[in-house]
Amino acid sequence: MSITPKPSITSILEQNLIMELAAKSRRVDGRSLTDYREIRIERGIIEKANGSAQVSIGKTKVMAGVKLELGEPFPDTPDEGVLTVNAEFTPIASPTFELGPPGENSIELARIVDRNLRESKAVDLKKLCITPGKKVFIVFIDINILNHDGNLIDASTYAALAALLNTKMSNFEVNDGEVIFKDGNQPLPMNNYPVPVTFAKIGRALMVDPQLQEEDIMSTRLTIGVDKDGCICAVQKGGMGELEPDDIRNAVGLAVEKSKELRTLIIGGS
Amino acid sequence: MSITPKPSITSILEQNLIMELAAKSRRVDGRSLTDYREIRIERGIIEKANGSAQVSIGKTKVMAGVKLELGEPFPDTPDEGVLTVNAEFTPIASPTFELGPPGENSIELARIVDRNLRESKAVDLKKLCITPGKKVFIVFIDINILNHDGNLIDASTYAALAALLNTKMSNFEVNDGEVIFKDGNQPLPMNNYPVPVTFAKIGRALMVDPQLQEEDIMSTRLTIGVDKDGCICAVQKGGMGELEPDDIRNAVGLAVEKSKELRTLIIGGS
Amino acid sequence: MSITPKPSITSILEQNLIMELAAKSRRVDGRSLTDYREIRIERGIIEKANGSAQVSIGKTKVMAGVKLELGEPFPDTPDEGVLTVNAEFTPIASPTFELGPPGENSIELARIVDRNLRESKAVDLKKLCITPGKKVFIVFIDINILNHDGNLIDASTYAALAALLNTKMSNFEVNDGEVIFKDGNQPLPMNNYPVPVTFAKIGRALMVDPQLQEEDIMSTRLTIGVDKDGCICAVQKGGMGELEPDDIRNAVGLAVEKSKELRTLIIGGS
Amino acid sequence: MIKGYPERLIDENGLRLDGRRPDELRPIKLEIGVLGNADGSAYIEQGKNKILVGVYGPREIHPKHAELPNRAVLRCRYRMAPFSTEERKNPAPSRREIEISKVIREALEPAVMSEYYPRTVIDIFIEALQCDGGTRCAGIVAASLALADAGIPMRDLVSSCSAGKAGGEIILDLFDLEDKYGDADMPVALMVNLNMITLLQMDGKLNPMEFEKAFTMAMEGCRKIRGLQVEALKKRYQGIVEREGTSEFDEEGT
Amino acid sequence: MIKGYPERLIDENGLRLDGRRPDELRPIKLEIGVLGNADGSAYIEQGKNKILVGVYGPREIHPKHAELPNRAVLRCRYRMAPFSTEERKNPAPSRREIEISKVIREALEPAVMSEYYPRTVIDIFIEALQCDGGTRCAGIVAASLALADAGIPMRDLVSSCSAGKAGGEIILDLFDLEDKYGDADMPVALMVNLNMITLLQMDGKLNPMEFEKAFTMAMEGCRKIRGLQVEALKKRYQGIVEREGTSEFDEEGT
Amino acid sequence: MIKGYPERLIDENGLRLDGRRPDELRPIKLEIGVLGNADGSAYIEQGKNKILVGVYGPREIHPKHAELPNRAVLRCRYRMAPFSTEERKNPAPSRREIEISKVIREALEPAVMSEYYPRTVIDIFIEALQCDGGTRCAGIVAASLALADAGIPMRDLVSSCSAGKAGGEIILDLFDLEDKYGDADMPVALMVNLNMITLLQMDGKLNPMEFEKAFTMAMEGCRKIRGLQVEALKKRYQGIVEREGTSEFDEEGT
Repeated sequence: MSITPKPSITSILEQNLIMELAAKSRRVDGRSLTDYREIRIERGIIEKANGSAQVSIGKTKVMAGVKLELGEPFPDTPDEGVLTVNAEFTPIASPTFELGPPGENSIELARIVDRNLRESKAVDLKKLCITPGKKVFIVFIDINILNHDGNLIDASTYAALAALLNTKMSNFEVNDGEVIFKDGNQPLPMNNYPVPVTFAKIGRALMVDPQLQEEDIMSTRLTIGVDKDGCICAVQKGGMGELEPDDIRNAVGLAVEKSKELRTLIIGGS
Repeated sequence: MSITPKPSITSILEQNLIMELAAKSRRVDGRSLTDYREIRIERGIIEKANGSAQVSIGKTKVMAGVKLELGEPFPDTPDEGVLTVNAEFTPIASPTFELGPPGENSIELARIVDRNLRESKAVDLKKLCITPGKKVFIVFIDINILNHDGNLIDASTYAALAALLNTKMSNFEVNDGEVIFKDGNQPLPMNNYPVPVTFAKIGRALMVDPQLQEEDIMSTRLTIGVDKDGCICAVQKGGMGELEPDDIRNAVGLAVEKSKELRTLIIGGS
Repeated sequence: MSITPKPSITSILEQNLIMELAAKSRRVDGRSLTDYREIRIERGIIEKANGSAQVSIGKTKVMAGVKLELGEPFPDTPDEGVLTVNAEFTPIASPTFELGPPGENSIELARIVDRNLRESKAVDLKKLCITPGKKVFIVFIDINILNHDGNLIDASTYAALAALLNTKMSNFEVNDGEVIFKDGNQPLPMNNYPVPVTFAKIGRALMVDPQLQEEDIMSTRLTIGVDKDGCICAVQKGGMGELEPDDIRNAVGLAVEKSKELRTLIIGGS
Repeated sequence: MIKGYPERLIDENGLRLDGRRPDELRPIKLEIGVLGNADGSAYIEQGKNKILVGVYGPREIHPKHAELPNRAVLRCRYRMAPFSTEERKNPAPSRREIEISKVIREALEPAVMSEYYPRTVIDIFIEALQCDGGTRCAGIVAASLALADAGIPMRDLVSSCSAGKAGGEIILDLFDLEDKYGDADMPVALMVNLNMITLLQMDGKLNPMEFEKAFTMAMEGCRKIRGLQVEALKKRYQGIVEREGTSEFDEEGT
Repeated sequence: MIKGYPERLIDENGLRLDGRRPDELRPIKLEIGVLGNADGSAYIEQGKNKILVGVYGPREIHPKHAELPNRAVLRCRYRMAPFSTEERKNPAPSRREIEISKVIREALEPAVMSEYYPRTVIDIFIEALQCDGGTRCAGIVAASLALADAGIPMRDLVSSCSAGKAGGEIILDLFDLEDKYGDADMPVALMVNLNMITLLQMDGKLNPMEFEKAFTMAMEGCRKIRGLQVEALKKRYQGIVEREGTSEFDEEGT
Repeated sequence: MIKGYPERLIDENGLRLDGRRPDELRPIKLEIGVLGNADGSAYIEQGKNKILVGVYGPREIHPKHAELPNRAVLRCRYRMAPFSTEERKNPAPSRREIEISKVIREALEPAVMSEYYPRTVIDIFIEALQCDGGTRCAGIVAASLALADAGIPMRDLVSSCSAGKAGGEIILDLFDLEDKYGDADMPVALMVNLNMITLLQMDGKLNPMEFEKAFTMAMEGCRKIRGLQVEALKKRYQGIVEREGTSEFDEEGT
């Protein structure tokens, strides 16, 4: 059951300010419409995970951890490992987050991250098969939102991608269907590096990387995921508003460009 | 936790009218006490199901779908297939249906349908065993209430029975415990055709096939399930009222008669 | 999510009385600070369980049942049976108990009982292993609170221990990994008999076995579990108050003494 | 640990596995006022069935919007203890328990004079500690007594018993094996003085003549059980009178 | 019982597995006012998709604190029947269903003039009885009609269709196998008269040129479907007028 | 991927697996004010433990009926991230997490001056990002700082540390392997200035003399940790003063 959310808690004064600035292609924190806030990435901070990364975009802070376990493949892809993404809006991250089982926002978030990774074939799942139909590696990606100041989709996907790039799996042999772990590690086999770029529409302006105040009053959100070949791999419109067809065309063009520098940053120190 | 339900939303005027008519053995829609509303059955409407049927009784509309899957038998019947009935009161069917996990009414409904089928041994479950104790066919019967205008028990059981009669299972061979599906279909092995007849008690009158307004003011509901041999296979009293012993005797006698014509109708076009 | 509970329903007059008495080391029912209420134990009352016991401490009444089933061991203890404790605050036991899944109080209770049994190695779990890593006995201990008049922790642990001592398991042979049950019974292999002693702090007094009125106004609860060797095996402080370090030292000393006579009583008629 | 299928349910002398005649009840023990906190309580043993019932109320209802303006709401929970059955029962409520809670509530509704207590709730909690067939009937019998013990006015006691068919015979008060391996089971609840049925269920296979015979036998069983219920109430009432008689001073007589 | 992987999705004549040309819609059947109780309802068949939509409201909202002071709340549930898919779907709501419920609600929000009905709720229930690809689009198409049937004012109809890529071709209105084994799927919803997009999702792999082509094709599909929607409304409206014309007496004209 | 059982927990030099002496704490790092949105926050690293605490409140409580007329309600959730442990932790709350949430709340209750804020709630959220033994103690230490950071008045800081027994020795501040393979673990929380215990748990096996030794050692650990807490607060306070000192104009001084 999806329900119309309660309206923004941003004050009317602030709302007007943001709207007026947007009409002049300007933003409250002085950024241009196509600027991201400062992005910082810390890798490998959780030693007990196979891989981990913490991504900050401005004051938004997201942690992703990767755990590998042995399990069964899906019946329709018996020769592939399994990728599973889970996101939790931890209540420390925002006064509006509520406890309880994942709501539609965290489910949507997890599924967008999942689609970016899955559709771009980021992880080489074929290489994670041990015994077709019986035993494969399961890649658990768990995303914890630690502080919410807008643009969770980009921050979460970057954190997930950085955590995958940081992931080490034990060397192993397969002996008669049993996995025997050996000394040493290898990186997770990766094929692609999808990078989403998220836009907010405020008034008639389309701006990247909305911060929380901007999200609170945007009419529409649009995320364009771009893979390493400059192809679109995942798109999601969100919010209760509408977009002109040309908004989408503009966003696609900009995302293809913007994703290049972002990808360098994310792969960067890996 | 079972709780006294909120009272009827039928207006007092209507209630009085129905009561007065009942005292004269008459009904609001002109039917006699022993008349069903028009019954229509459509079969095989869901191609992706192994079997399906939609049953209308007046404005009440119920869909049942049958899916077959392989699974494990119950420990106490290792050589029998498994029959499982699930009913959902979809919220489109009535302004009073609520979302969420099945409540006591839909659980009671599913269990009455289940008992009618199970106790009359309608499906020949022995023939659905592949490897005793290990592998059998599971027959999932899912019932969706699409519009609620009274007498869901009869409509649901008729839909379930019609869907079972409509069910096709792939031909198969068993080779070393593995099921190998082959070309062609066969019908589900059936032994019996249970048909429930549901009564409402209003004032001192006992009437079959109550419509919603009648259910809203009936004191008691009584369902008598009759199998193909004219034996009683399932009975359920519902509602917050009481019955005289002779009400039950009369209902049994009438149900045995009435079920014959209903059975012909349900098996009819199969 | 743990939340500050609603305050006591004990009347102010009664509260004052209990406080005043406590200041003089006295109690409402005339007991001394170190006296338990009358304890009664009935054993073997549930024939369908492998073991059972009902323990009354004053008006507090608790039933524990033990069921044995075959299942899989935990991965980190492949050669041991599994012990699992579940407690339900049945709503008949108190006007304040609510329906629904176990809350934090029943979970805490179950975990304290569990720790007393587990940490003292009460059940010889090694002897419950059939095939290491594959098949072991699972010991289910289910605790039903039937009437709540205070000190559920002690009553529940005594009931669980008495039920374990009452437990009979079928004789069996292991043949090629399969368990074959044979005539006759044997007792459950037991190593230890942990006995908790629970204290309430009211004012500056520390008293054993608080009844409900006393629990309602105690600032703090302290449970000291003592094993057959006079060693401490489990401790739990509860409640919203605090304790002086010497309260704890005094409680430990007293519990070591007190547990001896209680142990004799619980093992007693077994 | 599953017990084998019994060879036959009725022996050559017409006796049942537990030695009873076809129309014989299991031994029944009834106790009233067995719990300290509940407003009313009762305990029943019927064969191996052991069932405890507690009643709270009439009391305030939460959430408030569940109240009814012209009567008390009845809430009923039937629950099987995890150790009550041959195989351990998962503690989560099963579909079976949910349905039984409903039919028990509906069996008691016609008897309780709920119109005396508008905007309140009467809670009936039935804990099946050991189950051996016919627990919904035994639960109704004990719940009826617990309601009386709580001082809640009723139009009549509700008495309850099942009949059915096993080994070709119509029999009274089926126990677990007869229920599981027999041909039919029919739980009935009757307000004996009013001669009104408040519970009726059946599953199995009975031709109309067998149905009539079993139905009549079940009602006869209800009448016998009512006798035991009245006796238990008398005993309880006497007990209270005697105890009150011994109190030194009781001006208001409450 | 899993069907095999298709050898190729587009044949040598440029036709698809079900014989359609790349830019061809599946056969669509629309019916309005198909349910007795709902305030508005509609049914769509699109290929093998069979979807029923019921709308209730504007009506009072429970719990009360969920209301909004200046508009109606929209609630939307998309749900797949357990028998609607190749493998039986577990009745518990899946993450997929929860996400689709959200994007459908968001696709309808811009069209519904919810400001007319403050402090109420409009419930949109979408029951997918058989699923064969593109059910969220089909659900939006039918929901739009059900809202109209319920008399709820809208700024424009919402029309919806997917486009994508399979066998190297950009194609319209993917069915299940094309969705599963194809290269990309892009569901779009368009308010045609306003030329405003209210739903856009995509997964797969499209270069920017392919993206543009698919996006344009999807919008074209929406326009065709809008034609069918209008036709269905006319038919329904006519039907009502005719039926009302035949009523013997209708003073107030409601 | 399970690590093997360690051969011995104390080596011939009396040192522990991680090189510590029996009464030595792990390295501890404390940071205050690390989150943007929370009213107060703190972060602790203690060995490999990494725990983040956020405090919201005093604020309005929903549902309203949960409020208390004479004090603030405390709500506390302790939660382990799925990637925080050797084996992935299922995201659903475990019984362990529910119990720890309770004992942490009860350890903080005596310190918080909740009577200043009737009819409100103070929420304490503890996110264990990496767990290596003693997380409930570390969580209490950080929660205490986060409460201070939120400006909530306290009677005393709550300091917390565990002691226990492993390899025959009484040791301080057990890490995971010592907890798992050792003989006893005893988490303690102490309000040092008031000399009052607010948390005490123990499991394992200790004779009364060992118990006394471990208990005393744990309290000593609490005192050391209190020193670190005060230092962290000073650093934070200084930081704030300095930053405020540089602001150009701050008339109201808030």
